[in-house]
Amino acid sequence: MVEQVSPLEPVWKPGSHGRILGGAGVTLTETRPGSIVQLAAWPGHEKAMMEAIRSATGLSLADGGGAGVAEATKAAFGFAPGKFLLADQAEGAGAALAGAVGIDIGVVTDLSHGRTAIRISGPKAEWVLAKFFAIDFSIPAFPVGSGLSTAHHDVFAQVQRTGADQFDLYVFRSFARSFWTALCHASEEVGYEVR
Amino acid sequence: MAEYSAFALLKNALSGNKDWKPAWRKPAPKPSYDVIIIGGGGHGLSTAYYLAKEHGITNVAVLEKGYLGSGNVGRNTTIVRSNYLLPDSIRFYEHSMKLWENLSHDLNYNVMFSQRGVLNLAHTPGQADDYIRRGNAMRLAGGDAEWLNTAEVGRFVPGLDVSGSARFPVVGGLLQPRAGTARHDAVAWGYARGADRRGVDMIENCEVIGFLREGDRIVGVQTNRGEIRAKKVGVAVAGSTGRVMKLAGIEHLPIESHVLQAFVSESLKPFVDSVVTFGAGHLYMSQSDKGGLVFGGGLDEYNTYAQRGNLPLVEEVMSEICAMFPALSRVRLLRSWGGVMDMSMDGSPIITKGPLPGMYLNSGWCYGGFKATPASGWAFAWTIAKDEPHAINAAYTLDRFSRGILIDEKGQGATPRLH
Amino acid sequence: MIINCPYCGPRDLVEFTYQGDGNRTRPQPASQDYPAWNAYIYDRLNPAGDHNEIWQHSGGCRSHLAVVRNTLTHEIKSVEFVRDHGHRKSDGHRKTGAAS
Amino acid sequence: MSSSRATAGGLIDRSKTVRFIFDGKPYAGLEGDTLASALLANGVSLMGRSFKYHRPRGVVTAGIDEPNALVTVLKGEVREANIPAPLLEIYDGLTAVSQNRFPSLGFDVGAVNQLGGKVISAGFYYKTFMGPVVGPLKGTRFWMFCEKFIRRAAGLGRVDYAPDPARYERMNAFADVLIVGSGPAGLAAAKAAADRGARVILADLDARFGGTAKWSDETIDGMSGADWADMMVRELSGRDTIRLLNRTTIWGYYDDNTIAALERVTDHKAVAGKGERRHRHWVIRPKKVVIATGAFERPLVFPGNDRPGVMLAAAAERYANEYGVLPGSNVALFTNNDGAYRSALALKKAGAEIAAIVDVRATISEAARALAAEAGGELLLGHAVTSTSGGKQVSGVSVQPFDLASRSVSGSSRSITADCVLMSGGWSPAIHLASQAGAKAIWNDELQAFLPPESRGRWVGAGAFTGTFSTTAAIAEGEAAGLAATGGEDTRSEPRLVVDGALDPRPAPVFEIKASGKAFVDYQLDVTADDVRLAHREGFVSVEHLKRYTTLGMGTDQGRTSNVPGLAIMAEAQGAPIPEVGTTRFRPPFAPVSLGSLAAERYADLKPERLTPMHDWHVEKGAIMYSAGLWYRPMIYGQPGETVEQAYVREAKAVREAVGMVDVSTLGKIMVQGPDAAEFLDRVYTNMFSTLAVNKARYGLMLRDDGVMMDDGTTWRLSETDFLMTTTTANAGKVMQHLEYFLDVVWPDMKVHLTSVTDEWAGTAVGGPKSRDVLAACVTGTAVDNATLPFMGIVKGEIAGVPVMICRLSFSGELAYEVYCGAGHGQHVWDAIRAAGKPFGIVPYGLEALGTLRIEKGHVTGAEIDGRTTARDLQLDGMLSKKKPFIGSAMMDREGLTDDNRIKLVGVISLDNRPLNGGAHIVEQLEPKEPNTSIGHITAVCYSPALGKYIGLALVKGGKKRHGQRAFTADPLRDRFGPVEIVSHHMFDPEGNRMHG
Repeated sequence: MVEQVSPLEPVWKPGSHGRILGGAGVTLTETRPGSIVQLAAWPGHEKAMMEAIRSATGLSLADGGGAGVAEATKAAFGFAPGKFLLADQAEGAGAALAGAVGIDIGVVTDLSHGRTAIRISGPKAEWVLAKFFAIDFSIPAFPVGSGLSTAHHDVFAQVQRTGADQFDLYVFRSFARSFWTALCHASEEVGYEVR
Repeated sequence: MAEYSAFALLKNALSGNKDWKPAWRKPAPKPSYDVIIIGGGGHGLSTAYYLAKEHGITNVAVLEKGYLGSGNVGRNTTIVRSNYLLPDSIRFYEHSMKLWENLSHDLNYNVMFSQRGVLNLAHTPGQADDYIRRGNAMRLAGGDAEWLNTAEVGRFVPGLDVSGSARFPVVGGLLQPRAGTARHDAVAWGYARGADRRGVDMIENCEVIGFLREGDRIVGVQTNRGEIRAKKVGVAVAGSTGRVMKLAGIEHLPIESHVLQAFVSESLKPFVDSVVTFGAGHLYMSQSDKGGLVFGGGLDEYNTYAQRGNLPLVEEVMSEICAMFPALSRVRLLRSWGGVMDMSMDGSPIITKGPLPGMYLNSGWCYGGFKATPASGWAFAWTIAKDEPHAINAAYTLDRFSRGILIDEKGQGATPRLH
Repeated sequence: MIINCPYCGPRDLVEFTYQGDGNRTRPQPASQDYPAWNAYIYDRLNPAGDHNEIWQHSGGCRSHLAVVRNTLTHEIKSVEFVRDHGHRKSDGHRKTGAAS
Repeated sequence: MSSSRATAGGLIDRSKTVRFIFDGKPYAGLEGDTLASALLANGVSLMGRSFKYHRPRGVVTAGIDEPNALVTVLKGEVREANIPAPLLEIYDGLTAVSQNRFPSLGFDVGAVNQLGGKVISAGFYYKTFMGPVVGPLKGTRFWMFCEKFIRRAAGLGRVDYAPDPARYERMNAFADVLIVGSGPAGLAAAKAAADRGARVILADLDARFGGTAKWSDETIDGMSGADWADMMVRELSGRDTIRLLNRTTIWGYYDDNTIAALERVTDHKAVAGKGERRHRHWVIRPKKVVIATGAFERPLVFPGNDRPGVMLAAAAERYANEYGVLPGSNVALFTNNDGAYRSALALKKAGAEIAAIVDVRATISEAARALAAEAGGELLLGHAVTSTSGGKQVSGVSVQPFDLASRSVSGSSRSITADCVLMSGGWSPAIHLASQAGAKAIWNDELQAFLPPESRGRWVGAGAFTGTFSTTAAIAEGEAAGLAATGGEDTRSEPRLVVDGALDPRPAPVFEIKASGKAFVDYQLDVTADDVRLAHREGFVSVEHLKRYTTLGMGTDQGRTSNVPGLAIMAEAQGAPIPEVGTTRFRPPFAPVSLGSLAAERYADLKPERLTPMHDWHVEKGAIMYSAGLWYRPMIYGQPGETVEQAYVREAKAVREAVGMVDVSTLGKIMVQGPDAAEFLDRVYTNMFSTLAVNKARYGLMLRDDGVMMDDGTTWRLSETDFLMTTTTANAGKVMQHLEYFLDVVWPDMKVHLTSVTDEWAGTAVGGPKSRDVLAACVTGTAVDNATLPFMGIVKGEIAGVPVMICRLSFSGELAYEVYCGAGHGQHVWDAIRAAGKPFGIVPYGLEALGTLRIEKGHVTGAEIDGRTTARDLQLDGMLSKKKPFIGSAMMDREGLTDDNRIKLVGVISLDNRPLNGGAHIVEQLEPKEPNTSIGHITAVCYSPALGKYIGLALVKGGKKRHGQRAFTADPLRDRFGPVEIVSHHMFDPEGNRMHG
């Protein structure tokens, strides 16, 4: 399969940048999942959708808004009523899910090309994200695994906490380069490493 | 009352300024008048002034809930222009512009109308064509408008980012040279003094709490200072139209009330001479004679009667002003305030007889109200005096919506927050 | 201003889009009741006080919310999903409906 | 000079010298100094000139309430104006200049204005400058002539046009409690809240926490106030639930406890750290706010009260105790309250002589008397200062017996020598934030001050802010507030008034001493007591009229020192109590805030850029990029020496004659999925979609509910339940919200989901007679012949190993296809199509050529769909289904929307072979050129290679009825006038044979 070209390529500068004082405050990476899939259940069929996700991917989602689960190579979370986002390093998850989700439960939309996945991690990850989003990123308010939809001005973003100090951001591909650049600027004062 | 002049200033200075008289009387309300105007803002006061001056109707009371000019006439960004696209708008605002040009003399009160020009920046060729279409419409209707290319814009407004590297490069600007700014409070005070000198009663701290009716007909008002009867009652309370009309039993109107914030920076030595508007967002800015930059942007975009704005809009406006003038980032915001706007369904005003017999309605100014002050009062006075609209406000009816004869300058349809 | 989205929790004003007066009733699509259409599109209640309005959480879950908010104090009394709110109005035009 | 550095004391670091420049002269200060304290230490008392009369002014305060000592800081090219010297921390190399003077601070020609004093009294502008009614200066001309000079004279600091190299940022924060102010009350509140495990943010606008504790003589728990504050801060700073923000001004209290704050991150540094932003704009959303903002001391209004060397008593105390600076060596105090006696003693202790203490009260508390005795100097009770002497530096005062009852002076006057005069007119609590939060301040007669309104439960007050002036009580109140804020309930209802056992916080109700000479109320804007009385005389009596007429309180100090005295003088003139004159409602910001901080990360980068997958290729190929909303699109791919017109004509020709390709990735794309998708589309489009077969596309029209055109585009049926809708680039977001609204609000029972997939697909349109050959050469897995891929048909296949979806549709009027693939493969497929197209002479084309092709065909876009036009106006009547209702169908027939005389779509052809202009109007006769009646306007123009003419689309009254008629284009703004022929908008291949071929 022909590999996807990243929208970040020209601005992708691996290495350390900004004010590094004994280690980078954050690390920025593009996780480039093979599959990014949106699932939308009809009202009343949310449970069935979660079951379908489990059967197709093995990821079992807890109930409740924003509930999610993150594993090494795949993750999923709810981001709107009856709607879920699934990311898998492997390609083809969309097809698998399309098989598992009947039209009576809901619909599957493949966004593997349409969203760019950016990971920010490190001791200052919360601090840097707080510059962009009016979201309380503290662990009690936003536990590991959970996800949400928010926006930084014109850039719509879905965010999942995939670790105590690690967040995966999904932004529209066309905005990814601008957003990445802004993320780098915001990280300068704490020092950042691009990997 | 004494004429104002340089001589009067000198004479009074010699007597230690002890002999100045009040700019307007503070009479108690009479039991009845020929005409009552509800609302002692710019439009209400100018209506009273022109009723007296143009139609000889002087047995008039202006009822103001608070102090004169406490509404939007004292809460705007003082811009006066007539750079409109649609024929109905051009006709009306051009008439207003002509009144502005002689207003200080007419009122014997310096309203400091300064024709320093209003420049609308365009940032794409498509937007340029749009603006030029508007400018051409103005010229063909006898108004004034010029097109400045990028270089000319740069010379006309130093400090403006006219570089090609700007996020939204300036491709040109539509200039209305006769447009400019005026001292907003002075407009209210000048009209009040002018009306007072012609015998009109300006009654402050007089809140209308109900309407007097005979059957359908409005025959006066109930106020916190008692009943006042009148042959005709004009309502000019933009910002509170919904509240006042409710007292007359009218619940629904093609109007939403929204708050518009305005801002002033600390006082600076002259930085910008004309009014400049940013086309890649929503921002207009000028500099007052006291040196403060006066500017504003869009609405907060939700219904409100509270004169308080919210933070996101403040941030939006400051982002745009810094994009337009990068040198202003170190200038500081000194004051902000909010005014409540009558946002109509097509972005244009309503000046009409009715909707009830004996009643006349002047409303829906969105944020075009200040520059309209003279013509609004002039046309409303005409409509009240003659019981029919003048040509300049004939289109500003209430039924134009149901008839689909819309005056939609922005092409946004029935979404008031976007006008 | 902060709106407590039933799905996302409390979020800043900046994430929401005002969608106007929630008191209006859209006539059935096939309706020829002109005044009703006119009222739906152009008439506003615009109260000074509690107001039923519709907001979209456009910068979040994109749900439409039925909000009761005071237009004098901006105090928000209640927030719920429009679709749970019975905001369906009198529009009987369902997929089974014969209106079309 | 009289002021100097005390031999000991202060929180400055006497071992660290800091060198700075003021008005070109080098000075040395100490670390911890502000510009004001350092200048005073150097014997400099003249720091500014007033706004109107250009009077010499010295520093009056030691903080944010400073009206006089405003300076401009120079950083290379960049100037920052109007900074209060008492807030400006000095650093090595700081360069500051004074303002509003010419040629120099010492000698300012603007001072002639003082001569005109009485003529340029309040409101004089309104009474003159109207000029002649007739003649060359009639209308507004005379005023505008005078105004030029007025504008030059007005204004404080100067800013230049040099862009600011600094950057700014925004920060969001959440907390259980935000504590505003770190004085004794604030620190106590923070400690109490923190001890309960709450998430706490403590903010103070000063560099150092502690508020009054830093400089008052009081000891707390047996230690100096400063030590106590440091101890409290140490205890707090350990914990990760606590955030301490110094140099941070809380300036905005917005709805639902949305709090705005400005942190000055690097202003005090000679060199900023890498990546450090100059200012940080905090948006804090605490559950509760503890307001402990203290109070501002008020000046007394008396003749000569603005002479350099006259300052507030507490300010002098602060200079002495916090900065180890003596504002004078021989000090006179003028007060109406006990508190100031402590200030006198502080100066005495610091080494100054107290010449006299002048008190308007005949009797004072024992505690005050004791302080006076300790301070030494003559105690003149029942006396008032009636004037000051000296030039640019006070040298003495005249005093006269004062009668409190009649508030008048009488008897013999005597003079007292002093090089520094302290004044105290009582205290005004800093209630600004509480007022912003939304309620009316409450006048308190005992304290002669406005106290905060009752809290609606969102905030709790503590300390001097509530009128509690005793430190002991303030600390107790702070603890209570900290508990209340974390406990959830507000323990206090009434603002508590603690009368200190020792000193009496109640001032005598005296604000002004009436005697001859200018007595200033508002120092910065030169508003005198007489101006206030003049306003009263002319009927400007309400507080708002007073402010607007005299400009009282409109300065950068926002009237902190002048508000209450001004009200008091107006109240006396009216013979009414102060609250009846009115109370000012405070609005954001509490203190001036930099525009850059509010632009934050958007400064220098207003909006993000939206880029298609092929963006870099376009740029690399030298395309002129055109910003369309947030997108960038190629306008032309110019070749060396080509004009724009030559370029697009070449590109358009290539499409008509061979084949061209264009990036259409920016088109809005929305997946419409679900069992009810087809019917949903029937409702939102004016035409039918339920009848559309799978793997077929159809052009659709969308109206707004009011019957006006909204958008158009093609929608592709990919399966029974999946549709891919395309919208115009400009309207993508609007259409999405429109559809979501109807699904969520109007038809919630419909089973349809919408997803924006604009970014999922890269789109390449391939058009021209050779387009089929090009696809045949690169598409695998499907045929593309007419049978397999008929007009409006859709096939799936591969190009260069990448899955693609191809729809045969045409915007250009040629045989054409749109090839969609995953965005990440966009460039790959684009390259493959180009390679396959080479033998056929494929040419990439931009928006200009795209426009040309569509204009020739009469297709409409944004320029015609302008939010006012109807489908009928655009000659699309045929698209309006009569079989079903759709959004807009009910309202589109209103008389105003169906009037024959509306402007309708036509084509126009230039008859003088000169280019037409978009935005030009159409008129029936050319003479007179203007004014003239417009019958419409031109929306889009091009040179048509196919027709060999300059053509355009236009909206003209009557539309079709004018086909074949001659008219004129009128473009006064670009001076382009000329004959045109009005024709059908279908100017090229009206039968559409080419695209069906």
